[in-house]
Amino acid sequence: MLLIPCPFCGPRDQIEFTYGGDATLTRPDPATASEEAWAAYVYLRDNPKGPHSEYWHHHAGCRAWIKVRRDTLTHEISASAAATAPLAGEAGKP
Amino acid sequence: MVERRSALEGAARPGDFGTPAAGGPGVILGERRSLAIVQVAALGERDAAVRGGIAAGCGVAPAAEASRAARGGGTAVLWSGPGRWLVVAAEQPGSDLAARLEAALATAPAVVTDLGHARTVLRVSGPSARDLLAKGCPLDLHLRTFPVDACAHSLLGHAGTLIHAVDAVPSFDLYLARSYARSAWEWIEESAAEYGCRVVAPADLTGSG
Amino acid sequence: MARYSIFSLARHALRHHEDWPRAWRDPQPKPAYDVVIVGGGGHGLATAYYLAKNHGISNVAVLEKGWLGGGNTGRNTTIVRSNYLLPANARFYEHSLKLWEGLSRELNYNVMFSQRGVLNLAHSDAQMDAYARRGNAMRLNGIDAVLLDRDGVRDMVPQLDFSAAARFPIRGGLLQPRGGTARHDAVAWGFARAADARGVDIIQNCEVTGILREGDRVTGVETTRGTIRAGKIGLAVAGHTGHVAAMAGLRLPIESHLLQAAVSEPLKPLLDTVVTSGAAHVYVSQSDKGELVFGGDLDFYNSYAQRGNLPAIASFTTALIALFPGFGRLRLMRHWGGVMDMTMDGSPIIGKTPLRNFYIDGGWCYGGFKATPGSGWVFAHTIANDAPHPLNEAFSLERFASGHVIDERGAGPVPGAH
Amino acid sequence: MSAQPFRLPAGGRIDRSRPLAFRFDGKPYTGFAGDSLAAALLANGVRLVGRSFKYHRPRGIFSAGPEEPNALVRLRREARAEPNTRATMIELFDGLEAESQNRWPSLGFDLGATASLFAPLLPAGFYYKTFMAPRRGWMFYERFIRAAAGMGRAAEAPDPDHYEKRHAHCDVLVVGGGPAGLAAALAAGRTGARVLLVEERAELGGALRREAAAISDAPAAEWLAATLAELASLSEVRLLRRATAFGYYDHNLVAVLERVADHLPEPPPHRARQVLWQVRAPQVVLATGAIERPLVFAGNDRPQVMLASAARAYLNEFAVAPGTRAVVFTNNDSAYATALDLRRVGIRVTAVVDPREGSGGDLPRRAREAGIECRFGHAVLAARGRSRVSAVEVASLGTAGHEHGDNLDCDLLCVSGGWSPTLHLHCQSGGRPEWNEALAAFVPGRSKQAERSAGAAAGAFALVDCIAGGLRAGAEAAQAAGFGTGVAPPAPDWPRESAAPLRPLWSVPARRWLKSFVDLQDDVTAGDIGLAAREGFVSVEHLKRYTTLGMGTDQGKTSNVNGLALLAEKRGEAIPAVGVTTFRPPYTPVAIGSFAGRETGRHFEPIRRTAMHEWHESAGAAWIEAGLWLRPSCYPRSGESEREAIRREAVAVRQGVGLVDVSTLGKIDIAGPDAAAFLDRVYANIFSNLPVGRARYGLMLREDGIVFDDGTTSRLAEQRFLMTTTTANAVRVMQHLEFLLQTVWPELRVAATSVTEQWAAMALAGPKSRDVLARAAEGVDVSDAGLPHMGVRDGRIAGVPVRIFRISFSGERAYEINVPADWGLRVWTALLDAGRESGIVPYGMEAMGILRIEKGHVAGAELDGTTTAADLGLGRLVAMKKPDFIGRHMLARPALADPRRPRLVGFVPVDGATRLRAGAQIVADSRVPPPVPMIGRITSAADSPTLGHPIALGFLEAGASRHGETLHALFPLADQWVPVRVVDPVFYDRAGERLHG
Repeated sequence: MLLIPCPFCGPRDQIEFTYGGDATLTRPDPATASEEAWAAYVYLRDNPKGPHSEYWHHHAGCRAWIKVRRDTLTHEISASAAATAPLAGEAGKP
Repeated sequence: MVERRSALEGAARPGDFGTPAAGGPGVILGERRSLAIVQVAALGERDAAVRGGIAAGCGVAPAAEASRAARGGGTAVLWSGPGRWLVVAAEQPGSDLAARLEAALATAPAVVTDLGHARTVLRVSGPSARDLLAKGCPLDLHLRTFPVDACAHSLLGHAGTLIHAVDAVPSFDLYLARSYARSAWEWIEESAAEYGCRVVAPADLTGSG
Repeated sequence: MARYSIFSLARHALRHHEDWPRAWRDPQPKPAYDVVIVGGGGHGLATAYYLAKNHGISNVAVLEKGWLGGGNTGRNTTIVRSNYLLPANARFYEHSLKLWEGLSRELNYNVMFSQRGVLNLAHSDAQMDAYARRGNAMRLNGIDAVLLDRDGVRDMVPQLDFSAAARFPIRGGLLQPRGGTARHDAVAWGFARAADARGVDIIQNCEVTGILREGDRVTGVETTRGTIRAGKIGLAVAGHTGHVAAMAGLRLPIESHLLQAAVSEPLKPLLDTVVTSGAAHVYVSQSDKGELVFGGDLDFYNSYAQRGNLPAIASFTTALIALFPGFGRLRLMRHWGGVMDMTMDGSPIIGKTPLRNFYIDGGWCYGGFKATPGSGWVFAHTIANDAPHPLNEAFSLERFASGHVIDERGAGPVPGAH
Repeated sequence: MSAQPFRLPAGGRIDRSRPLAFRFDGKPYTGFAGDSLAAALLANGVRLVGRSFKYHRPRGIFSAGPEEPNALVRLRREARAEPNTRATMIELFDGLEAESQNRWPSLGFDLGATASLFAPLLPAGFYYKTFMAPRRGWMFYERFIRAAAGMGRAAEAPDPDHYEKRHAHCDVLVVGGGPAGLAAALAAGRTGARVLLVEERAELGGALRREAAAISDAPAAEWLAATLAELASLSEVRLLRRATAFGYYDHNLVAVLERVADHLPEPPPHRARQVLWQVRAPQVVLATGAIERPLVFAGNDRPQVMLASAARAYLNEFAVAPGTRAVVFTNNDSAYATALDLRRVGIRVTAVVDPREGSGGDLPRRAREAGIECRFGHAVLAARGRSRVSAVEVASLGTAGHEHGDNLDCDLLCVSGGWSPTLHLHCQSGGRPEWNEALAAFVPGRSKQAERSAGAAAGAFALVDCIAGGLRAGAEAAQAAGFGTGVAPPAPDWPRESAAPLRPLWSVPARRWLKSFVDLQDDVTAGDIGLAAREGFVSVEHLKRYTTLGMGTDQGKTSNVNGLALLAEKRGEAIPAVGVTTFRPPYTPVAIGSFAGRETGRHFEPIRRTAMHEWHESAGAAWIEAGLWLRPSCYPRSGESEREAIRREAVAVRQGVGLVDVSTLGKIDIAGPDAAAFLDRVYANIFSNLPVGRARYGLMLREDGIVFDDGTTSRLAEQRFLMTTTTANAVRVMQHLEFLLQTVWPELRVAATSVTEQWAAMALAGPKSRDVLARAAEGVDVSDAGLPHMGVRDGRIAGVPVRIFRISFSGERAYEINVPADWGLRVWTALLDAGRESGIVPYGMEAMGILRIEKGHVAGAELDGTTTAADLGLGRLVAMKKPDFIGRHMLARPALADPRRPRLVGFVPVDGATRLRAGAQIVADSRVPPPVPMIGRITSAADSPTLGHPIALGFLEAGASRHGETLHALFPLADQWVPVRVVDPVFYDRAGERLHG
């Protein structure tokens, strides 16, 4: 059972969270994005076997959406951060 | 003030039940009624002004850290998420807590939301209180990791709850969503029976707010 | 291929079963094949079999990184059905179901296809309406379907909770009498043996580590047993489709998720039918060995680990007992997890890719096992003709961008939600 | 009372002052408190306990622990019956009843045993090779196979006991209460760390309770007593007995099953039968011991072939003589202790048969000194006898399989093939075991999680090594968890017995017609493994699946290593090259009920109740579940059917006035300087131009352009909105808004807070609704000027503040009233009082459903996750002039823009009378054979009391242009076929005049 380190509340049991999927996706710029870019954003995934940056919603806790880097093969979690903050070793969103 | 009808009206009857230990009931259970509960949400990162406004509005400044409550004069300010606090105080005729906070935060980047009727608040106390809560709550409520005035949103069975450690008896206040209160109460009653449980009337609850 | 029968069993019994031949050969990989199928599960083996049988293409290698059937074929809950609403799904799965009905004889291998019925329980009027819609569509598509009322369900499965206090009141159910279960390992072994007999090379312990590309074509694969050239490459590695496709530079509308299931201790027969409840998120059947086989929802996070966590187990066991209060005292003997390709619309992808001679069969979500013969059939067709079979035209990779999704549940582009 | 003929006169840890009566297969026996059922059966001379899975061969008691493959019984009766229960792990209680399994008509005479006659036809996987004809023939054969398979019979009634779950936290979890585990708990506990030790059995001490040497050895007994006393004095140490750690999950979560009441006839009041502990521990010490391996030889499954350590346990812990004349067959020194113990209590030990050429170890030396015949270089070729062993055939190992050996009479054959550390939890945690050549066993490999093994589980079998290893592991685990220095307390300074190496012996060659069992429970023989290997099933997983090796309830605890070794032999490879099968949780089978805990019955999921719930209840409401809420579907009066009630309620709203509880709709407070801008991005339509004090219908899309949710959102102040959502999507919409605010547009200064719980909500609807409101409300002008359609005002009802929204779902003039929830019932009853003279009627979801269908309003059946705004006839709402909103950018995709898409239409039966049913499919031509092209469907249907005929909403390809066409609604499931006419989806008051009527 996963123990997810909420950057606000500390390590909490998986049952307090809802999974939110790939956190590397950025919603395209509505002014300029092509149809292909939108389709890629909505449908295509890297789906890596290994470290995966992903969103979790601490729905039963502080209700923050957080980012977690978790290995999809071992389930080990190596970093977590607030949704708008970079994960350790990752550049922040512009 | 017009009397409020609790979600537990008719469900929570004072009395003892279950199998008490030699020293008496392991769990003492009661509802805290007539509470004003107001959420203050800071907009954006700069929440110093919001903290100041809360202190001005209710007389208690929020604790500096997350997952902590600050108390004074019957008012508690509970951390409830990043940039969010719940201010809790006994309702007083002629004094609207939400309005006072609104006024104090009028210029601060904050949103004040009245949740006074949205939560049912239970106090669970006694030597077996932790064992009881452990049946439904994944938090580690040991005094080392969850000292007095720790507070955290978590689960109690299927119901979301904000848990506040009130004293070292131990006693915990549970803030439950009103619509879940009755189911949660039934769950607690069943789960507490093995320790012996005393249900007390709201007026008989002791301890600081 | 030595034929299997009761007579051959008896003959071999006299010799203490000491000279049964290998079920399939253990060949060394050749430097090149006309077609390389990546993935030695049911789908890959079935594809190879039908390539040889239906299309006369037998210079085929099936590459398996571990042991045959070691992927999801080896860890599913063996349910076979074609009770789908949307026409593309209904027609495809019905074709597959028809193949199942003759499969043991086709392969000369008893896959133990047992048509004991698949019953979906309805717990509310809204669900009855939804099942009516589906059942009516099935019937109009020529698929068997029966709408049962409460008493009809009670006659079939009296162990369900019909009490007034039941948390899931039984309103009725949609039954597909021709649905059922099959022996999962046997499907892989049966196809392997039959494909091998037609000259297909089945190469185990041969992991694909890279896909060779020249422009918009693939030319072969790098493997742990060396480079193998291929005229065409078909991918049948459900669970790992995203991972292997990435070796060819493709990004797919797929996430890999974890699905757990469990069996009870073996018991004397007590449940005749496959029972599922969408509302309760659980399904259960009883195996020939006597184990109750049950499962439910995903663990709901991307995962390639073949092991899950307690919340999912708790969720489906709890639901099982809510439906069958008598099962609480039975013991869970073993639980396990498999990796599923979850697509963005809950339906599979079978077809061509932007690379000209590279084909994908994946994205099976919960439903890959029952599709095994059907998908082998249409995938072989797609590879052989470089064009989809009419039955898998709709399962193209392009459907997402164009919006022609096949979303049975209306869950939208959230892979875990289907 | 029977005499317990095999009970030893003295010794053991049983309580001879507490005799307990029990029954096996209906026959009465007695045992003592402290007995296991297996011990009590042996004490009474019961040797035949069950029948095997496949061949129905007689089976007895093989072990004394959780690894038991044979002695599975059906424990207790009726609703409490537990099939497949290991007699070795059942604590005897007074009145216990058990029966044998898998036999008919009786254990002694089992017709199923005729399977043995066909055994030559039934090798591993025989069923794959036959039963293929005719086409559906398998369904015929399968019936018999299913009846013959299975083991125990399940209880037929719901379980009367309850279960619980609990979360637990500690710094160090110690699994196993033997010497290593106790030492670990002690070392960790002394540092002040929170320690939880779980022990599977009723008592702590492990081997110290069962080994004569340890028991009689004063230092060991003293160490145990002192250790237990000190552990009891440490306030942060908790010892949990009858608790099996059965699963090791991610991030050091260990699942433990505590059997609270299985040793009692039934659980005490208010106590759970079993508790599933979910233990989160930063550090785990696995002191799970080791399991003795059997030896594989012909007839090794007969009753009274027993693990040597088990015989020792029966002698020493239970004071039971498992036989009278024994032979010991071992490839290692440990079983010599069994020979010595047998001899000590007066049981004749005919010989110790040992394939090794000799042993210089202390135990064999003492056995020889005691005059026990040791036949080195020999093996048991076969065990003879029918329902129990009567003799064994012993020969020199070199001649085995070729020549007959000596027959040695005996009624007990103790076997030992060495020891396998219990690695299940280590493997479940992600560890990969490593082969240890010296021990001929797998030992723990590198840890993947924060766990370490100690004692026999780590391959250290000597007592002093176990204690020292435990102390070290405990100290290190505590330090890793932040306590102490990591330095282990000193271990006792006891001498260590010397032991000679074992000689691996994976099977004794046997004559071809005899069966040598590898997996006793699943009847897998050495021959089956050979067959699998010959046919190419050479991976361990293939072997397991083809032969079913290790697939029984014991999960191969006694068979795995032997099976692997035999496969390795056949493959001509070393054992580590063959690998290991995956150990899957649980370690031992766990009652399904324990995973559910208390979440059964009414606690399966909570029920959410509105503030008016009790009123509905007392008014006799019929309920409908929506999400977790219970909502009234209708309020039947006495003598009235639900259908009549629904009709009456709908008519009342159309003609007079009705009141409905709509508290379950999601309500979200959206406030802040950017609230309006945020709503413009969230909804497909525009909200920024909504004036304060007004409400607007909003349509929310998913990013893929499909409709997600709808509801009415009001502007309460310049910077504050109240959004409503459907009941079904309330939680999802809230999560969606939070996602957008926190990850996509964090720059927006908006706070979104769910206030669903804060407000009770009710809708007052019907032509007389304004009259009622006017009577009830204070401080608000309810005239059309004061409160126009889609207006929002504050007021008071019954002395409490309310918020009144003039919105309508029914098509009639209507008001939605929100009130702080604790006053919900007060306002509800005040409105009913005020409406009495207008004939007000409370109405439920069903009447509401009819009203909205009549008005052509879409609801859940239409918003099914596949429909676009245009499909729903709401295309005009989508404000494409906004540069951005969720869902805007994918609307133009070919499939979404296709004019042939099914559009919302109304259907009426051509005959004006036949009821239409949701779920019917619309076809143009009903006479074509399948597959019949389906061009539409009915989603919602009603028998409209207002119009006096059936109506339905649904979708039809290019439907907007087909009004007036006649088509067919087909419901083949009920053989129904109804000609329908396509009409506008708004059946009632198309001009919307009633809203103001």
